[in-house]
Amino acid sequence: MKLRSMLSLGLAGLGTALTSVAVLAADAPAAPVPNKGDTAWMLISTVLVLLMTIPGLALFYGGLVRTKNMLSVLSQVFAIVALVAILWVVFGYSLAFTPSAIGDYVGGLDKLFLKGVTVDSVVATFSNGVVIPELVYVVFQMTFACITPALIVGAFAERIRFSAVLVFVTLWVTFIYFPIAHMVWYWAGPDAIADAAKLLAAATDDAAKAAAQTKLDAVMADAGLAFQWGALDFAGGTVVHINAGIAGLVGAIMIGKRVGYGRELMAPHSLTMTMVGASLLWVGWFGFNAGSNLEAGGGAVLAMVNTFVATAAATLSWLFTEWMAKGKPTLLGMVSGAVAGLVAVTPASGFAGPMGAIVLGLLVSPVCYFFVSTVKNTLKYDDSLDVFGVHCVGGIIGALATGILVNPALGGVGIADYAMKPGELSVADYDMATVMLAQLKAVALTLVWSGVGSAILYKITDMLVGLRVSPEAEREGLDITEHDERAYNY
Amino acid sequence: MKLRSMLSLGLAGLGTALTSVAVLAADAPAAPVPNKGDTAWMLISTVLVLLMTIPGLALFYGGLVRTKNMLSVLSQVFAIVALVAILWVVFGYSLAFTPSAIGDYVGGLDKLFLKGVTVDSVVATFSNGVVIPELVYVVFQMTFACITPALIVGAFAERIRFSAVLVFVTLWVTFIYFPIAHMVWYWAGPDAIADAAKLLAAATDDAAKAAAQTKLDAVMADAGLAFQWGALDFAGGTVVHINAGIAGLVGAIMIGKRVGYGRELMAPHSLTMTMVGASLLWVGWFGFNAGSNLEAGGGAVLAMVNTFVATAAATLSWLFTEWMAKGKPTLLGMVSGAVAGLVAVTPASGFAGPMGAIVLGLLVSPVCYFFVSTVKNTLKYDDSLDVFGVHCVGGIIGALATGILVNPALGGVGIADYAMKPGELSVADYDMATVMLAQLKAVALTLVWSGVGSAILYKITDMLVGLRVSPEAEREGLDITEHDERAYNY
Amino acid sequence: MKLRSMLSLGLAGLGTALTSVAVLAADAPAAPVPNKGDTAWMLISTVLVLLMTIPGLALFYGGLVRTKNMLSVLSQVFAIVALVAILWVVFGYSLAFTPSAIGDYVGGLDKLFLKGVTVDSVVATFSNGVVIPELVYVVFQMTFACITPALIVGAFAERIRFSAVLVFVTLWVTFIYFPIAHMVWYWAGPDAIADAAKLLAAATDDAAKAAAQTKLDAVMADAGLAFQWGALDFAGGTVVHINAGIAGLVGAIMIGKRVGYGRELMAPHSLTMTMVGASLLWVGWFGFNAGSNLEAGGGAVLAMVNTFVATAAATLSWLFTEWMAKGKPTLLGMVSGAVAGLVAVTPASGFAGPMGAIVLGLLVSPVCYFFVSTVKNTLKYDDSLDVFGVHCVGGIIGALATGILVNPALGGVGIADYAMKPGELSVADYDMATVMLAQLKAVALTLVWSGVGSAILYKITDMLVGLRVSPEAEREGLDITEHDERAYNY
Amino acid sequence: MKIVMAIIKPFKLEEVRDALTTIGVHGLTVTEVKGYGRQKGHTEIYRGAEYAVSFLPKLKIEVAINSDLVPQVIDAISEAAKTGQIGDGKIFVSSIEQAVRIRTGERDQDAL
Amino acid sequence: MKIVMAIIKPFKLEEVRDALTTIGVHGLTVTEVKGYGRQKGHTEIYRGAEYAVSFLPKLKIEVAINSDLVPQVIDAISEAAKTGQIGDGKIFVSSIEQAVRIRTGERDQDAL
Amino acid sequence: MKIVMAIIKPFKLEEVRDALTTIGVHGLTVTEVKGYGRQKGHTEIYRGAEYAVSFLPKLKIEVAINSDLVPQVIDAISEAAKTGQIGDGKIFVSSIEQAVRIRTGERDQDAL
Ligand SMILES: Nc1ncnc2c1ncn2[C@@H]1O[C@H](COP(=O)(O)OP(=O)(O)O)[C@@H](O)[C@H]1O
Ligand SMILES: Nc1ncnc2c1ncn2[C@@H]1O[C@H](COP(=O)(O)OP(=O)(O)O)[C@@H](O)[C@H]1O
Ligand SMILES: Nc1ncnc2c1ncn2[C@@H]1O[C@H](COP(=O)(O)OP(=O)(O)O)[C@@H](O)[C@H]1O
Repeated sequence: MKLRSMLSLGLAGLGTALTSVAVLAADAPAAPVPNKGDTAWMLISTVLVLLMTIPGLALFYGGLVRTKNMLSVLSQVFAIVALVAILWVVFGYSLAFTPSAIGDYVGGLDKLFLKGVTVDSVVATFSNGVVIPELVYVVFQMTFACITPALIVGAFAERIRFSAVLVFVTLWVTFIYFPIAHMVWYWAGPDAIADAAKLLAAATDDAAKAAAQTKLDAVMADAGLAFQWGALDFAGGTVVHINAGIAGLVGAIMIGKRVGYGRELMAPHSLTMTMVGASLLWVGWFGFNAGSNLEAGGGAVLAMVNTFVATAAATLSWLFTEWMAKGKPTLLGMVSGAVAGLVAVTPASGFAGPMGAIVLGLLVSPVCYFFVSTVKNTLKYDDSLDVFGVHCVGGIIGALATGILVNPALGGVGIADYAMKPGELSVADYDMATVMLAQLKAVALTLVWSGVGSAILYKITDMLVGLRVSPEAEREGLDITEHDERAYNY
Repeated sequence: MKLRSMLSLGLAGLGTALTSVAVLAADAPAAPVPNKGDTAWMLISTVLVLLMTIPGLALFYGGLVRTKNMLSVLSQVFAIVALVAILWVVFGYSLAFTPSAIGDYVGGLDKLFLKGVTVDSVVATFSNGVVIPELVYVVFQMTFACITPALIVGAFAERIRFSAVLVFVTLWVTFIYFPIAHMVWYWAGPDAIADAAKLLAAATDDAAKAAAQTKLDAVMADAGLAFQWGALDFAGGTVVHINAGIAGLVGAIMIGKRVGYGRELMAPHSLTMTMVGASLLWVGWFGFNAGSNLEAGGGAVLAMVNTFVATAAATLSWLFTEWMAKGKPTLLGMVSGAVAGLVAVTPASGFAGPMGAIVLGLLVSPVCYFFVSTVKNTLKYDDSLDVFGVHCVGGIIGALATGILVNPALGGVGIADYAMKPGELSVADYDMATVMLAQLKAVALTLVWSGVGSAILYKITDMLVGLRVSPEAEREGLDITEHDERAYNY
Repeated sequence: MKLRSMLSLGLAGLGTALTSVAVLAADAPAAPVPNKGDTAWMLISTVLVLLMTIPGLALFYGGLVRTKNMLSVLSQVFAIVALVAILWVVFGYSLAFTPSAIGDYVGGLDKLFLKGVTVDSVVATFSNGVVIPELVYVVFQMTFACITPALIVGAFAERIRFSAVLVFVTLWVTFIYFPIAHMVWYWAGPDAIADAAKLLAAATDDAAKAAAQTKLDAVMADAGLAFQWGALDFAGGTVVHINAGIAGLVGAIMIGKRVGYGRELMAPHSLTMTMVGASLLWVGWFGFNAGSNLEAGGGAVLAMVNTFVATAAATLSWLFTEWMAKGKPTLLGMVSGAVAGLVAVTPASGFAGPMGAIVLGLLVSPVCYFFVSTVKNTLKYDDSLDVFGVHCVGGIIGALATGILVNPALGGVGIADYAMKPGELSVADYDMATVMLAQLKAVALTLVWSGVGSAILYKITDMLVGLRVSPEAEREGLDITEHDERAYNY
Repeated sequence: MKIVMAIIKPFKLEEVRDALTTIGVHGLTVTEVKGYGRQKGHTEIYRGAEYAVSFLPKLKIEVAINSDLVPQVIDAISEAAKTGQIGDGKIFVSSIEQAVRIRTGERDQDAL
Repeated sequence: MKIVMAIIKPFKLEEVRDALTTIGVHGLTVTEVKGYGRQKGHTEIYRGAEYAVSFLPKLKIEVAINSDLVPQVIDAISEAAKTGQIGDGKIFVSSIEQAVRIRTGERDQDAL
Repeated sequence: MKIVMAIIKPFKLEEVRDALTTIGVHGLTVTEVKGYGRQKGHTEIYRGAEYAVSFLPKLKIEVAINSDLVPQVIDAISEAAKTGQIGDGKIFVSSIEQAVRIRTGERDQDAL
């Protein structure tokens, strides 16, 4: 159950507000059933996120490496999807989306092997009284778990062992991704809050009030750490992009530079494939962002519009930035800008208004451009495909901007408060300091958890199977040395 | 609000018809809310039209040029999508889909920057009482605005300056596309007509009748020029294909032939990419045509069936035409036929019956084949990728055939008359002469507006930034000279 | 109207069961209307199956052949889609989905040219009282008819005449595919059964009971042969994969080995394209499998989850099998495993539980691997792209496993019995022997009908136009000799 | 017998082939090569990083001929391949001692 | 020392390599080339426009050998590459004056 | 005049080019080739079938120079291209009799 979070603060004036609410708790209403339009939309959104990954991301990345490493990239992405899909249904979903078991850091083991998840189980959305089949939520979220580690491998492409990828990714999703997904996205859902809030409103004597308040507090606390902070992440700015981006940077540094880096021309072997991949990322990202609304309603539509225009704006702003800086408008620049825009709008897509999304898109590209062209060269790390410069930097910009653009005064939708008028969607007052603090804390949490955690996991992987291929293998190319195959035999 | 137009003529017998209608105007019914199945369908249709463009159209076109110009084509298409998306939300949507401001030629400025368009605003469909979120209509129509100018660039591929593309497209959508979309597709919607018609029916005395008639007339006149003529264009035969096709021809002629044209072998550098592009065009076109129904109902289904079979028929008829003419069945022939079929069925897709669509598909290919192989060579213009021969010619055939195939006697659905039985869908009597006249006028309008207008805009662009690269740059290829990149480094 | 079959056996205790059912037959309920969420889902599922075929399957196959035959493969797949689409609406749909006309083998000619199929006609789904527009069923099933013969051509790629493909496919869909689709998938639908069963329950005297029983028997018998046996095939294990796989094997043997087979390196010319194709197959297969549920409900979601995890499991198990056997993890191995998993889960996707699907995926790859690497080489037939080893073998494994995994004790959904409690979905008792016998009979039927039938049709095709190109043409490549085109001009 | 090897600009191939045909030379072999010389290469930019690419696409033509044809062949190629711009390419002539036509086993002059 | 250059049909490579190995020649270099000669090319059709393509894919094999091996090498290649059909290709023999093995610096005969 | 033909490992191109520039050689032509020699190839596996691929990617460099430069050029290439590992490649030197610069018609030494 993702976002449209409610700042815990929003609950302050609750006691008073609730007393005026009609008492409804007694007559248990019929359990909501999924709307087929919602189900259809979630099914297709799931398909779109898979499309983003294979072939989308695989081609985007693959086109950027040299011919001799093409298949290694395609193989890594494809294998990660398969591997994480299995891990997800075996224990990932349970760790991410059951009530917190260790602190507010990670869920429990109640749904190992999808235990208890049937064709009839449902989960909450962000609207009161609206549910979707739990299995569609499982499979939709599965695609997020699959693509996130696949993003990382771009940072150390052209030099990592295939076996190291499998080991690292298994560890990484277990110790980094599932917990962070839990911390940012797990909550009890709007109806649970509404029910508890109604009980409180209905409580007549002090004892009942205290009990009801305790109950409501418990429901509010049945959420991941960052969610309780009130951090907003509509579709994965922190969970997916900052998370993968920082893990990539750490990996690129620990594994070291490619042989010949900085001296040899390492031109993309097929910008055609990169453009196809970027286009499919754009296309599929609508499932990622608009699907994260969990319903085929106005919120999904808004997320789609925002995703479209932010991406368009970022495409143009990278284009013109590079045109001014280097004298030529490049296709790789445009598609890099598009991806930066997609990344930045991800956390904001359901919160901002279209004009806010455009501004966000215009801003993100020059910053990312500065990171991939100047910062990287200055600091001399070899982040092969700019996972840090685009995903982490873009994700941070997006996460912070979300805190600003959600402001209704700027065309945003505001922050939902599910307890104010239980059962109805109310918008809490916007307080910039509060929101931005929550955003900053969530960004910091992700950077630290994933940064430090990944470093440890790379070390373990290195000890287990070795992270890096030999220099000779790197010269010859990973396709032949790791896979005994070649991408092209023209 | 697109089509299922009503011929203004259809209103003739209205006065009488209405008197027998029950009076309902008094009790204002609850405002209709969007159905989630419709919203889901419009969201995914939007995604499909983007997929048509990037990577679909980009690959279809890119595969047909020489290696050295591959990236220039991909860049132009990608940049156009980004550019027009922004122009659309800034002023395009307002110019196209708000009430006419200048004659019946173009809308006004009320919705600049999407002013007043919220997550809750809705727009009409072609069914009474059925609405969809306005933002999904905005983004769906945005994809049409993005792909149309992208179609044009095929006509002068391999020799245009990148900056000229940006300038020309900005001018072209502003002065050609937005107005034509307004003229052909803007109307007040079925409920507005039904309400006015009901008022008229309810009017008891002559004064009230006259007032109500005036009101109804005003509602009927709240539409673009060609819409008022009764021209039928379900998904963009005139607005998209004839419009882009004629602009392409004018451009190809004004810019001149490619260096070496007619002497050197200019074989497609990758028919593989062209086939992928054509397939994605076919796949995505279902969003284009069936999405234009604006609802996930029988009309969308019919449009999908028609689109499928017309395309299949046109594929086969090009295949056999070329097989007979040249002795070999070619893949490029098949995919050209497929695109011709898609183009031709576009205006007809929601109006014809499946067998009519097959006949249309069978007919369009030989005509387009004749244009691209014989007419082009005879008249000696260099329309690099046959934008005129396929899109303009195919669009004209489709526009005219629509007027015939809509006839219920030929399996068509007939022309909706929303005023005859207000609130219910009635089919007006089919009168071929009337319909065909409207179709012819709309075709002529588009040819003249876009043909003349584009010529002026090319001229302006040439003065501003220059249309064409130098012959040396053309020899070396636009990828290196315009973008400093190469498509492939194998 | 596909599956969720009811074992004919399930009717045994019917007489008794029904007597306790409330009588409802008298008051005819309002005819059900399609839900827009279902319609949206079926529309998009149709689009996804087309995406699987073009460009999906075309690229998957095309990447595996040598450069000189790339276009021939693309052409064959593209032409088959176009050809079969037309045949389908002309007579295929009628032969497959109207009541049996010859034995229980094939339907009649009532719906030639889609006669009587309008925008308003509806067809049954697997749920009582749920219908979808008939035209969407027509077009959804059309895509199945298009992809199945396209699968076959992989078996004799690189040596077949293009004209032979057209002739053979026309014959094959007519005499093999349409009948088998009828035998496995045609039935009267749940409401017809419920109505008849209610009549029987309402019958008070013996005469009425006998008449009602006769009526019920007739409704139950209004189904294809294998359906009456109770064979389960959710999305086409027999109809599509075994059917195409055995036809491919017969073709590969009758046409003979490629020139140079076994001596020359026939390495895939572009594993990049093969990976893209495999990814699109995976993506599109969700339309194939989850779309086969005909509704956007829990069944579709389950089919999607199963399809995802079975494919993931099969990807990994092929990867590790080959890694152990040959020492290297290959991309071609992974994508082959993915396809094997997709094939195997096809008949089971709506019947098994997710863990059952994983087990199925883990098992299918090693068996298929054994077939494509050992059996093929031992028996020395040249099935160019392993249509038999992957599709037929994988399909058989899936068909048999379906009979086991449907067992609710193993997490399956059980076998629907629509007559037990008319109008409600009941699950029949699971009897393994009965189910497996039905599965075995259906597999055998398909192998024999398609195996023998295809042999005859190849012979006829050979007599009509010749199956195979000359050895010189084969050396030079089919692209030049059959199509006068080349895939790449870099 | 001599073998004449010419490095030319790619788009000049058809003209060179025609020129050779005109003087009766009906066989030649072409290879795609990359040339480095005085002609300036170009810059490529990938994500803000600029690379100077100094190797340019050229075609290498090899023609085996009778020794007496050498001047004519040189003239034919020179004229046809010339644009007057830097990077037009070079012609090198060397001896060959034997020639064989594989199909017939013909030798030397007959083999050309 | 001599260098033998042979233009052959692409699918004959393995046979030629085997034939050379049989007579003790264990090193060679292969280039993809396009050949123009008597062998008729093919037509390509793109959207109804026909192009005559006269250059055909061939392989060029270069083998540096001791002079005394020349006849054997010619025979080996000729036999292995022959189909008897037009376009089988040519063999040209020239002298080389020096040979060096880069890895060891060995010269001439030892370098081959 | 001589033409020096060197077969080298692909990733050594830049170093060889630099070495030649250092000794004043400013023109060369490069071809992508496949080499067969002592260096072991690799195996490729496609759907469980293993293929031994014995041809390895190499680059062929051709440099036309004045005869007196030969030793220097050989040394420059040898040093730059050497890794000491099997498969480093060969250098072959032959004579050329004439050279022409197409652009200017300059001959022989002036043409290089
Ligand atoms: N010394 C040389 N040896 C071999 N090839 C050379 C030599 N010098 C030049 N070339 C080839 O000739 C081409 C053209 O040479 P360049 O110096 O650029 O111009 P120009 O031919 O006008 O003097 C180069 O790209 C290269 O392929
Ligand atoms: N004079 C020549 N110089 C260089 N290469 C030649 C010459 N003549 C032919 N070739 C090469 O030999 C190939 C075969 O020649 P062709 O005349 O087609 O057939 P054949 O070898 O049977 O006489 C040509 O494709 C070309 O590559
Ligand atoms: N006799 C030969 N003729 C032509 N080229 C040769 C010959 N021997 C080797 N080569 C080329 O030199 C390359 C390197 O040779 P190889 O025997 O593998 O290693 P080394 O150069 O270390 O002896 C080969 O790949 C091939 O391209």
